[in-house]
Amino acid sequence: MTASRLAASGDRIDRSRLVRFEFDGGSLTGFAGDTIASALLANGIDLVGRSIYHARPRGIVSAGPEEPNALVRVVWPSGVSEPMLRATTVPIEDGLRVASLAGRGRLETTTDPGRFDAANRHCEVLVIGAGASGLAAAEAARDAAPADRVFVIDAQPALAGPEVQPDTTALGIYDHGYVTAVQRHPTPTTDGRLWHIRAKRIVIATGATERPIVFANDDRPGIMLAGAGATYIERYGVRPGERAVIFTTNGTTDAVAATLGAAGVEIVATVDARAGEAVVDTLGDDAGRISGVVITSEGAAPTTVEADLLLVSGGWNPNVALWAQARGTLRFDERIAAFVPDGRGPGVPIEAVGAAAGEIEGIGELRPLWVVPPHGESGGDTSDPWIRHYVDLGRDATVSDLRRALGAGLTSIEHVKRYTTIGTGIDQGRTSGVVTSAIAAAILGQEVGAVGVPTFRPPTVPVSFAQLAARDRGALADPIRTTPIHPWHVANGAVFEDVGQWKRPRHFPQADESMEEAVLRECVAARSGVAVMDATTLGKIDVQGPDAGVFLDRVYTNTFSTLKVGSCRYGLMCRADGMVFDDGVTSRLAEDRYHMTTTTGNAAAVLDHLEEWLQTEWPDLRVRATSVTEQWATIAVVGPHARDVVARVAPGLDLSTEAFGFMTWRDAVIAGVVGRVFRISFSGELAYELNVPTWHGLALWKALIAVGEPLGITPYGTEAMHVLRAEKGYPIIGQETDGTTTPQDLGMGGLVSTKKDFIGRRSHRRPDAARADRKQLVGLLPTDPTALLPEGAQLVSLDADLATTPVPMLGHVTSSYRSAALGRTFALALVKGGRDRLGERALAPLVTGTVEVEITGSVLFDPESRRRDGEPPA
Amino acid sequence: MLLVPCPWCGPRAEIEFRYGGQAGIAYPKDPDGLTDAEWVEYLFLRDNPKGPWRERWVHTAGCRRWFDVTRDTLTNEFLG
Amino acid sequence: MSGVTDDHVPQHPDRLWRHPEPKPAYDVVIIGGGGHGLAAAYYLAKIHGISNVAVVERGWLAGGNIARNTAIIRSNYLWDESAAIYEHALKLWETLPEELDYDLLFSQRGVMNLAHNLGDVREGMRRVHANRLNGIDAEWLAPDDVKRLCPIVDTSPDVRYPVLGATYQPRGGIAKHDHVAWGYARAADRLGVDLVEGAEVTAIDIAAGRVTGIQTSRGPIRAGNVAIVAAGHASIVAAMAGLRLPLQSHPLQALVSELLEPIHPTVVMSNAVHVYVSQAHKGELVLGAGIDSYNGYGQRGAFHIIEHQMAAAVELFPVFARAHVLRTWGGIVDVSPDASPIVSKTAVSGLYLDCGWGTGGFKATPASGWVLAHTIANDEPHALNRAYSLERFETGALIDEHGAAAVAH
Amino acid sequence: MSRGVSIWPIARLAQISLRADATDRALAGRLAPALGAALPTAPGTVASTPDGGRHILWLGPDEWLVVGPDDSAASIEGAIREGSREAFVTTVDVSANRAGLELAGPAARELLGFGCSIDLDAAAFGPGQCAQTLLARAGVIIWAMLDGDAPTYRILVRPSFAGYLGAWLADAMDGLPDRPG
Repeated sequence: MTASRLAASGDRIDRSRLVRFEFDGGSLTGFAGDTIASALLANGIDLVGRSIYHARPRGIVSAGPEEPNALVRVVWPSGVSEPMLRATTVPIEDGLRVASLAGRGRLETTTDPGRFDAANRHCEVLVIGAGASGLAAAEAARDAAPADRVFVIDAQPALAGPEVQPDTTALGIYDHGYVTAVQRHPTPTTDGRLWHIRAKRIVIATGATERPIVFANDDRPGIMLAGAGATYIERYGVRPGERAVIFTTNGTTDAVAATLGAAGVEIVATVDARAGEAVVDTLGDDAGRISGVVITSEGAAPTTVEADLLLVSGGWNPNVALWAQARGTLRFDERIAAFVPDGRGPGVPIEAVGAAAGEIEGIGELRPLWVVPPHGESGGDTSDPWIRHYVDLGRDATVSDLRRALGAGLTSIEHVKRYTTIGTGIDQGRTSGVVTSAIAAAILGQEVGAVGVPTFRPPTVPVSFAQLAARDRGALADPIRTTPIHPWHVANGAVFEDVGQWKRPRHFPQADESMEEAVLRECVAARSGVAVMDATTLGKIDVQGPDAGVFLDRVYTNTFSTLKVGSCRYGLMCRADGMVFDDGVTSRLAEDRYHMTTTTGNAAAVLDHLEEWLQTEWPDLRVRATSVTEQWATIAVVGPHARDVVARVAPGLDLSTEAFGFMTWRDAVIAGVVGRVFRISFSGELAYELNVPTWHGLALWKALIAVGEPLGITPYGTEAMHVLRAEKGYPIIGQETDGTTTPQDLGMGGLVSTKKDFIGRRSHRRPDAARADRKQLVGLLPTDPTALLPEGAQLVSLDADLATTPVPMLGHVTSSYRSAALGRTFALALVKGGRDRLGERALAPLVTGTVEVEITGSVLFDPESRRRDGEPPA
Repeated sequence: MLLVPCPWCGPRAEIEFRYGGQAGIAYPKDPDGLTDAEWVEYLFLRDNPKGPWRERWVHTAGCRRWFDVTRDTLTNEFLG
Repeated sequence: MSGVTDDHVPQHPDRLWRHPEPKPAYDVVIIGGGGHGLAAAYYLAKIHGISNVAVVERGWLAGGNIARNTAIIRSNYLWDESAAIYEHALKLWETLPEELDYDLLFSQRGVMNLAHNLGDVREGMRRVHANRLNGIDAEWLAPDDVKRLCPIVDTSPDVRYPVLGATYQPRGGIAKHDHVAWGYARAADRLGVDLVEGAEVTAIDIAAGRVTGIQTSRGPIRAGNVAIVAAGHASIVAAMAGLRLPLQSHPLQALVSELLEPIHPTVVMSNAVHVYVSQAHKGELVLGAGIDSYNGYGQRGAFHIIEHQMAAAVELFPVFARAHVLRTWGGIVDVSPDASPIVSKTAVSGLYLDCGWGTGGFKATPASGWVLAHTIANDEPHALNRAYSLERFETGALIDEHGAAAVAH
Repeated sequence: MSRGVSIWPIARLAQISLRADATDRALAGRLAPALGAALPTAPGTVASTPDGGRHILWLGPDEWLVVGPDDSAASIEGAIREGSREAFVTTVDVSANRAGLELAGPAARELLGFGCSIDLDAAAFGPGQCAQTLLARAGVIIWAMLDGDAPTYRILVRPSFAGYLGAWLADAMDGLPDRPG
């Protein structure tokens, strides 16, 4: 085949703009508007790759997204490389590097400077495709709807006019008029845009795709769909060959012949199936390019004509993928021997128009011809004459594979697709799909319509992962939530941990401190001096109304209606299944008002939980819940010297134990702002939780650091907080619990009321909740006081035979730390029947050996709570 | 991406909602009076039809109201 | 497809199964021609000598979840009951290609579960320690080990989803899902099991508390025993026998890329961000997404789930940026309250259930069929599925795999 | 050249969450004069006092956000208390619970459209309307202030998300075409 650029014609190219690009290392030129395929043909290059399994030379079959063959690797001028694109769909640009490949792409881009984004669009009518029928539908739609509410997209570059959004391909139609589409270069600086379109009516005007006819050696470079041959001449000013044979079943090739003639292509033969003629084989030159066509006419002996171009038209398949995705049914239309849109279920109105609906212009009378049987030696392998009848060029799948699949008893077209992989390539079976069904039908003695086509899967064209990620990349991949004090944490070298979307300081290392050293130092400060922590992330919910107490009694396992105004109480929540859901301290602000706190991770879930029960179960209760999590910045001031520090920022507040006792709260002016102080402690030490409006959080923090400086005030993070609470045996929901843990398992049966119903109570009476061997919360002391158990370690009995699996397990370590206060390591664990095992020893088998532990109570530090009002008298 | 009909805010994208499963499952009047079998009915047993059914959604990113709606679980069409 | 008989099919050495007309009666009828049903039929014939068995399939054989999953195989589950049955499955996988004399493309390339926060680390360490004591190969990997085993994972500390470590099961891997089903189907067919496609069950006949047969679109079939193994439609079929199951059916999506040169040597799962990815033998990347929130039988999910999954995938694997999504599809997963399956006798004698595998079905295929066959043949559960009874929901003895944050898929 | 939209943070506002039974006509009748404007009952609408100093945003069938100048929280709560008498009405000062920023310019609507799934068409969402929805991955209240050539929107967002949303908006502006002026 000797393709070349014509002197004139080509309405898509701008001959005034020369574009330089590379193909397999060689430097080439084309015109602006050329696709890689048209530019290669213009340069006389038609051999663009090898086939994936048979390593057959392959060329360009089409001029559009149906291309199964001309797959290339592309490196953009930016250096970004695309593993595998269809040469027929990529416009060339200066500096583009193109490489042929053999069916498999290569991923290389690790840092991608490309910019992809997404956008939403609502419209009354979405028209997909700006051909004549699409534009007509759009025109009609504009009579009924404002012009800017009729959205027309077209996959081709700007041609149709300003009212059409070009370079935009619909990927799929989903429920309720939702359509996704991808747009190439929406702005000069954006590579691609993913459109989320919501339409009240959808018009599918996506046209039709020409299909090939299957015959021996039908995969040679130089064998092209007939319409594509004309497209290269008319759109790109490229003559695809000099001596052409046209093999047709229908009238659409008449116009093609005229176009070829006008472009000076000699038509050496027209092989018309309607006249009983057929192409039975092709011959190739040394490179495998087509050099001759073997033709038969009914009865007559095969004759061979020399040709460098074979244009094939087996007919046209309406592009019904979007229709079918939208749950539209298909019907086999004998008139054009193709599947056309039929019925549809409920949903937004969707219609197909024009060629997409089966109105193929100029198709005239069509005589279906799907496959031309082998003759003589074609295929070269007489044992199987079908091995060179290619059905899916992208997958190197042949009629021989198809026969093997059916012979294997795989009679469903879905089975055939899976067994042969026909239709699973980049072209999604656009050229091979219906042909496959027809051949299968012929073999099975069934109607094509009865065999059907495989389910159409979105997206209609391949779309890059980066395009779908759009703007959700890097730091924007997922929101990062920060507290008002975050800037100070950053400035002071905090090491952060992710808690949900929050960034929380885990510890504040000084100089070259290790985490272990930093955490020990922070713990010592909290137990012997004073330390501060940013607790702003704690969930906070304002619960108001005359029935607030009754409501909380139903939500918490323990009782809150009896809580005195001005007091605070720790509460446990269960789900209906009886398992622990959340915990926190809730304070009574007034007769009809409570301030609830939740864990950081569950703040939103608890509010949802409250709303669900209020709205759907107890609408009679006069209670309202409002999130105030971010209204308040919360700072915990902890340690024997906490009182002195708080006194300096809240001078008006009487902090004496008598006036302001444990588990009470007070309004106060704090660092000049109206706020609240809660005397609650998650460490066992004297502690105050200061709440001021978020605006003032950073200022208060800085004030505390300043006034506490003489007392050696120490900021601490979540790790020290965990150590301090663990020394006191306070559980962390989600760490000491895992969704299978009851309050009783945590040793908190005392917090479970027997006098009232609450969410989850009934579940506690199920047989399993009463099992004696339920896992219960205990403490662990490694026999070697320096041995630190890994969290998650499992426990077995001392005499367990570790050589014989499965080894019965007693439980697992939920928390494990080095304790400054205890001068040793310790852990918390959930152990079967744990509370009856206190004093027993157990083994923790680790990869590195076993660690012996003693099972103890869970409260290891200050069990009498003598420290909560401050340093106790020695 | 479903278009979920919030009775207050109008149709909104599915991502604004949380799903609540089958509608009309009332918390038992007297849980203590129930057998384990009756309690598990409430706790775990739900219809699971292929076709129209009554379900709950909550408009978490909007008005935070819970509401019931009928949807066909095969076609996803909301039937009011 | 219904109506096709063997007269139409060209004779061929690779014949997988016959297309028999259903007989009037069978000892056992299995409703559902998916992986689990075919495996159960095979083990009934092979191990228990019960070959007068029919597998009735509404559509085309193995066209449900067995044809729609991401083909990941592992046994590193947290709870003892889960570990036991999934490890039994893995042991069967390891000899299955030989036993079925079919190339299942079973590749033990290892499965990695990434930890992105301290909670993930704790859960992963707990699982690794439990797995080892349960005789399951499990390791904890530091970020450097993750990088060594799978260089394309971004393990730098400053990314949105930092990799703090991972659990690793070297014996885990993937297999070719269709081949698994076809291998079981061929083996069952050879042992005399009738595989009946295009036969939709319309009723289950029960007399005096005992199952007696089924009605299908291809006529009535009498049966001594009936097993419901219809993943995605278990509730619908069970309702025909008056059973109400604690199951909800949801869409679950997956996708593949174009064919790529080998780049991803193992299987990486990130439960926190719902990314599950391997590279199949032909070269396509296979990714599983998160489950859709709402009940649905449409075998399609919402696109935003794919978008979120791609955002996470590109963060974890920057090299995937210019890979392309070629095809997405949806399956239907039946999810139980504790995300664990039900393999159980029922109140109707002779009627058995094998359902509720949620997202864990494919990897369990051999063990599911194996224990179901045992349960039917002995009218008693095997030790491996005793805990997976219907009663557990009543007693509260759940096997709470999502409660324990165990990784789905 | 410009991107056709400018974004700036707005000064602190008094924000009061008001929950009341909208169907209680007597209550509504008392609250209107007390607040200077009637509680809007149409979803997603905003009522403003004649002087434009105070606005009442519909957030739900029994929930409103009353917005006024900084430091007017107490007077707003006082007015509500006065108007509600014995009726079951709750107020919560949430002034610091949401931060505010404004977007204005010919491209403001297009910019929001990059991350917001509701229909922002002027006909569907214009001045006097507000919506609780998602902008990118952050929950927000979008409040249409002005229409015309330079539509103006006010965005209220949880302070912890403000950094994310700011970064997202800055990134999104790169998706807007350059325009003269």
